[in-house]
Amino acid sequence: DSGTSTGSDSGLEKDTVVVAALPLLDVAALHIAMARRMFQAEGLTVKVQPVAQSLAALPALQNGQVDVIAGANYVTFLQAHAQGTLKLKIIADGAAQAPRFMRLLVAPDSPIRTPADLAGRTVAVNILNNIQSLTLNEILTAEGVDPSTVKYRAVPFPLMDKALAGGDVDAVHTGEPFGTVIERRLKARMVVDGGGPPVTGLPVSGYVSSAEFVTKYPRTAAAFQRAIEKAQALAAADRSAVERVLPSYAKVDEQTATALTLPGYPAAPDAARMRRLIGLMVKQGLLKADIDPAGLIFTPAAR
Amino acid sequence: MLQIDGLGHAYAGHPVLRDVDLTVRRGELVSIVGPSGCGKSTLLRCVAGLTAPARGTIRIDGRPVAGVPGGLAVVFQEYGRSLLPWLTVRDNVALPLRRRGGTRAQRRAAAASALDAVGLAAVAARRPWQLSGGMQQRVAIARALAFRPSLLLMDEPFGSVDAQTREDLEDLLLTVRGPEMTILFVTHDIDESVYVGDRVVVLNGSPAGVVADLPVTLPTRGEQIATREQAEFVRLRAEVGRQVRKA
Amino acid sequence: MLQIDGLGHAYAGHPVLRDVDLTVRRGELVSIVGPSGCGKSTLLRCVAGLTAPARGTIRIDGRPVAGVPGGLAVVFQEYGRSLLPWLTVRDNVALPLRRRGGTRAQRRAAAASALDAVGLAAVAARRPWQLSGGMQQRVAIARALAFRPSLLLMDEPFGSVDAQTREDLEDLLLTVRGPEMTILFVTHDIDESVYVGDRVVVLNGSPAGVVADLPVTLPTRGEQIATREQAEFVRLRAEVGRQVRKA
Amino acid sequence: MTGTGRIVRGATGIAAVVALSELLAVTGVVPPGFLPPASAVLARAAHLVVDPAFLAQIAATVRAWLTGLAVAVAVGVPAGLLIGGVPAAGAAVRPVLEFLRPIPSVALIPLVSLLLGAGRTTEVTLVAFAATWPVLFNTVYGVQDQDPVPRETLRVFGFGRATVLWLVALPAAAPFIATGVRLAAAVGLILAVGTEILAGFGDGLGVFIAQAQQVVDGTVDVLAGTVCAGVLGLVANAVLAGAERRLFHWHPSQRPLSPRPAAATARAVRR
Amino acid sequence: MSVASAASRPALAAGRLAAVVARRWAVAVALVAAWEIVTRRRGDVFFPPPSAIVARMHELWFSGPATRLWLTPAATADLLPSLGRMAAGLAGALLAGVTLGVALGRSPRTLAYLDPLLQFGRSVPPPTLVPVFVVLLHLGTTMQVTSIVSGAVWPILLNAADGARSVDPVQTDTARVFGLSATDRLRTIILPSALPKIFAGLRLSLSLALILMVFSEMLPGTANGIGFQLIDAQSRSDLPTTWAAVALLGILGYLLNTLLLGVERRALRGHDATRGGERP
Ligand SMILES: Nc1ncnc2c1ncn2[C@@H]1O[C@H](COP(=O)(O)OP(=O)(O)OP(=O)(O)O)[C@@H](O)[C@H]1O
Ligand SMILES: Nc1ncnc2c1ncn2[C@@H]1O[C@H](COP(=O)(O)OP(=O)(O)OP(=O)(O)O)[C@@H](O)[C@H]1O
Ligand SMILES: [Mg+2]
Ligand SMILES: [Mg+2]
Repeated sequence: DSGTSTGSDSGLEKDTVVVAALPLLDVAALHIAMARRMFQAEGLTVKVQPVAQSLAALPALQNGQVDVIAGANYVTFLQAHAQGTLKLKIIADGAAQAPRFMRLLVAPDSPIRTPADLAGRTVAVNILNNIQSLTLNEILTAEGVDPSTVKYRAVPFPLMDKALAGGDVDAVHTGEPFGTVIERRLKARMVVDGGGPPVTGLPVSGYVSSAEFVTKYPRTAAAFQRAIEKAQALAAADRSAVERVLPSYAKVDEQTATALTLPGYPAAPDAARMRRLIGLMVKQGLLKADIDPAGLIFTPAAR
Repeated sequence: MLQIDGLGHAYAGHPVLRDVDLTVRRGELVSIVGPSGCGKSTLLRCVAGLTAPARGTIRIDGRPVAGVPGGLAVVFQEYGRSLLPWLTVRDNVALPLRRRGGTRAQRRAAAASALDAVGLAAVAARRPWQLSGGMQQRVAIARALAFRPSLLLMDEPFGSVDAQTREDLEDLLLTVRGPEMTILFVTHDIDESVYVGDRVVVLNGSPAGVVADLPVTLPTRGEQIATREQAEFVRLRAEVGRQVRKA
Repeated sequence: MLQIDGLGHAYAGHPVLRDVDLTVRRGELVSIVGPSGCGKSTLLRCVAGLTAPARGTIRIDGRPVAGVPGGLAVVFQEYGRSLLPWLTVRDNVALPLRRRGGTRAQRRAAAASALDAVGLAAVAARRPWQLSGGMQQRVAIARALAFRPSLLLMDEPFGSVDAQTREDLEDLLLTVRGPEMTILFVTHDIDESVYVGDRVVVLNGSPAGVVADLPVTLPTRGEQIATREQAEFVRLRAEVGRQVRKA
Repeated sequence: MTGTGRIVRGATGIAAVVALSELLAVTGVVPPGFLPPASAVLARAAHLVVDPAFLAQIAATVRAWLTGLAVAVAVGVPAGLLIGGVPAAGAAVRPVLEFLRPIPSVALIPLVSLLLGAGRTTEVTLVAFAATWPVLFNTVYGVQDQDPVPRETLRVFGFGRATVLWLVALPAAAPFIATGVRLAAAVGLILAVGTEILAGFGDGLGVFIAQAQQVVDGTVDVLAGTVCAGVLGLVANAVLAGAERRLFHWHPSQRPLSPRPAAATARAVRR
Repeated sequence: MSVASAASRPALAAGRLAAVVARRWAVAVALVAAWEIVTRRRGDVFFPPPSAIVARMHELWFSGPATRLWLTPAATADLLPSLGRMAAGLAGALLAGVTLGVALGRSPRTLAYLDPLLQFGRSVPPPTLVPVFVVLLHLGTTMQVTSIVSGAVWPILLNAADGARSVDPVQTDTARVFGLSATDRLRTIILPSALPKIFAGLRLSLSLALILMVFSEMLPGTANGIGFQLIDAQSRSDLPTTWAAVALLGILGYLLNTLLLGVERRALRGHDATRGGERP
């Protein structure tokens, strides 16, 4: 039950928002906003439901068991939108690619030294045909390497160190905090900066909901958006704010928290950057047709 | 009461019974003898409605048998397997009585008295597999008798008990039978067939048919030694023996 | 050859056998009779090493029995269940012969001749469950005989066969026995116990013990009618009967 | 074998395996740092089971599991009796069942959650779906592979098909059905935890594991959770096996393999 | 046994066949029809009508050239590896399950030592073992087959143990009396009498193996197979493909099961024919 008590005093349709959240760096803003009572300031109570994969929360979103998915992977959710399984509304941006946020690592004694050496090699990515291969393909193309010569294998982030050390894959394409941990533990070497140009700034994940929700509860959605955007700004500006919340929800120890590379925390969803992502997806066959991002981004009616 | 006409049966092409005709009046006790494997059990299975005969008809009280007729009890040759191992001896005997209605207590009382009649009152609370072969067989007999069937089929029911008990059971059978209970009694013991039967029917041949149907007319009945000493008894058993033996 | 001393057994607290003493010489055929449920099968199970007796010792050729002795064959009272339904009759008979070595062909030949001896040559290729009760029992007998055991235990082996076949099998047993085959023969038929046995041992009482051990000394042997007419035979069977009956 | 003897032997077996895995870690057969040693996992599990928050997760899983199992038995046994005992019914529903059965519950998770919502109902449904098959099929086989003589005996006494099914076929098949229930219990637990892991939503042991799977060095928690799942299965099996021993003491499988006289019987004879 | 005249026999046989087919499939056909109607009415993207699923299956896997049995390259690239893994896993489960099961069924002592471990093992959800697999085994076929075996072995093992334990005591006594060797005892008594139960277990394991095949294709390092297709389609929200894969798994399961039933009927031919359902 997602709390339908009406918040008449604050002018909200309802004052409780249930958020399905992943234990990722991407959702630091959610936890900052909670820690700093930013939702309360908007008259909102936020309940967090932990979830392990963003797509797993989709049925719950559809059934009204949750209102917002925090850390929703854009590639996945754009595909769901294109297939008609969800009328996607992006309430706020979560994480964007930043240099070294993702990186391709190899064992210290690996013969792979340059992107060109990746031809014919197996590379582990978290999920196949998703943001990681999308961005890495783009980078390789820019480097003049044919991405179709790379063999991708799905290995969940936390298992990548084992797969790399066991020699089951030649390289792992990691995200944070796993990249930092693997570099430290295996003395792994970075070959490609997965967040470098030309994909820097590309949106990765966000706070999404459904068209039904924002139509039914526009003011609640707007209040939520305001709080997250404030927290996003804080996260982008003050690294320590992020470091403080990480240990509590992402099980990252403080030492790692200070060492790892943070993603970009864009202040608000941006149609232009979104259009670039959609363009890449269409180019690499992850989407059949173009989508106009403008309609996806939730913009509250002026008060 | 029971009328069998032109009964024939075969298992997977092997003919077993051919043209069996037999009429049994209500309350009659008919002994059936014949060499091992000639088809006696098959005949009983057909009458019990467990095996559909390949040809011929069986009528009970004028109605053709289709399925198991009512008021029937059978003592199987595989007596041991016909008892339910998860029930006590008493409950095994009481089980069919559910069909007769009555309270649980009444059923148990009836079971107890039937077990008493076959000399097994002491083991009523045990399980069938804790009994000796002969005791199991007597449990199966007690179950059939407690049911007070109108048609009772017994397939070699006294095969596993000692001579003394066997005589006691033979006499018990003669006591419990009444004008309402018709009995087909398959046995290998020729003396026994004459001793208990009103008629002795001999099956023989391959496929088997009725080769003799001998009425038993003994002046005295029900006293073992005296009965078996009668001239008529000796004549009959010799005649039955001859019929069974002729190939 | 077989020496039983002070044997006693109980099932879960119910005493069955007490102080059974019995000595059997090599090549002897000892009939064992007694009322139903007195413990005959239990005695055989102990000798076969299938049940460890609660007390007393069993020696075969001087060695105490621990486990199943070699060269043993048993015809179980539950003959039907002792046959393997997934093997043909012939294979059932041939099964124990593997222990005897020999080629497959030799084993089959031995099985075939044993089946012939019990009159079942025609059904060698069928499965046990396609046979009548009496036929199954004869298969079990054929299996034991084909094995040529040095110790043969038979538990009511002729209980399910007709009179003629029974006499044939009794005579078969007398033919195949030899100076090397010791036989314990449990039966309910007092005539039979005297007819086939060199001695008749009567078990009785509760718990049961040996109440009589009667040597059979018949001038003629092996011809059914003549044998049974001898005065000695008549005397013996009366004596055995008395011993079985006394409570 | 006495109950204590069984427990001692079982404990010996477990101890041997724990010692072996510890040895693997110490001798470096398994590269250190990648797999936590058994001692660390057990210590973590011991720590977790006294944590009320974790116990609440376990309780949530157990509730869903037992409910699903109950549904499976309630559906599987009667359906199995019908299919095994009434050939016509069996022939009619077999194709549908045979088609449904191999459909992986894994694939059904998103679809069922769409219909029933992500949470308990979905979990219970999937547990019931997976757990029904072992119960159903063992019932069918149990009914079909039994001695016909007892059934014929009751038919002869004039009992109808349904009564015979109830009075003979069911008890005779019961030991085998019980094996089906034991299989179903394990499958059901796997499905309960597995659904939670894959749906990764709400609460329960599986959600705990799924969360741990997402983070750095979560393996200790994953394996500690796994140990808890295994112990749950162990307990369930012990309970079911104990019930079987009490209920089916008449069955050959529950009688001792080679009857040996108990001390008590020997004493009785002496008296 | 009814006696039909020679002339009417073929007609009779055809009629009977039709009746059998009708009886067998009536329920199934009715259900599919109902499904089609309901899904067409509702028009829900999550629940495409069966006709759409069939069309998708055809397009994905069965629209290839006749020379390749109408299989598309995608079908051979996904179906064959999947089936291979499953067959290997099932064979391993059968071997391990029967061996261990019979041993445990006949030896209460071994059972006492191993029982808790086995009960523990079979309650462990396979997804939680992935980290262990990744460390101990190599990504790919080894890991996949191991995971199938470790999940599918239990029904066979438990049922084999059960079957081996409930051999008729008179039969075991017979074997002991005639001094049958351990192998003979196993071959002629224990295995045959446990066989019906082993088959019951095998049929459960078969469908488990199919499920585990899907699971094994979610393991790290996979890049082909029906399960992989399914998971990939799910992550792309490609519902027609998801459903097509589910249906294909159902059909595969049905075919494999029919095959197994045939084997079973042959294997149990010698068993007491009076068993197996009611007699006429
Ligand atoms: N497995 C068992 N558990 C408990 N009691 C048993 C068991 N087997 C036999 N008994 C009991 O032991 C006694 C002797 O049985 P046994 O089978 O030896 O008798 P028997 O002399 O062979 O009888 P019969 O001639 O009827 O076969 C019987 O009272 C029986 O109830
Ligand atoms: N299920 C079966 N399948 C095939 N043949 C069978 C089957 N049951 C019995 N037969 C055969 O039918 C014949 C008659 O069997 P039946 O059991 O009626 O004999 P019976 O007269 O009762 O013999 P017995 O006195 O030995 O019990 C036998 O030759 C037997 O082999
Ligand atoms: Mg018969
Ligand atoms: Mg006996």
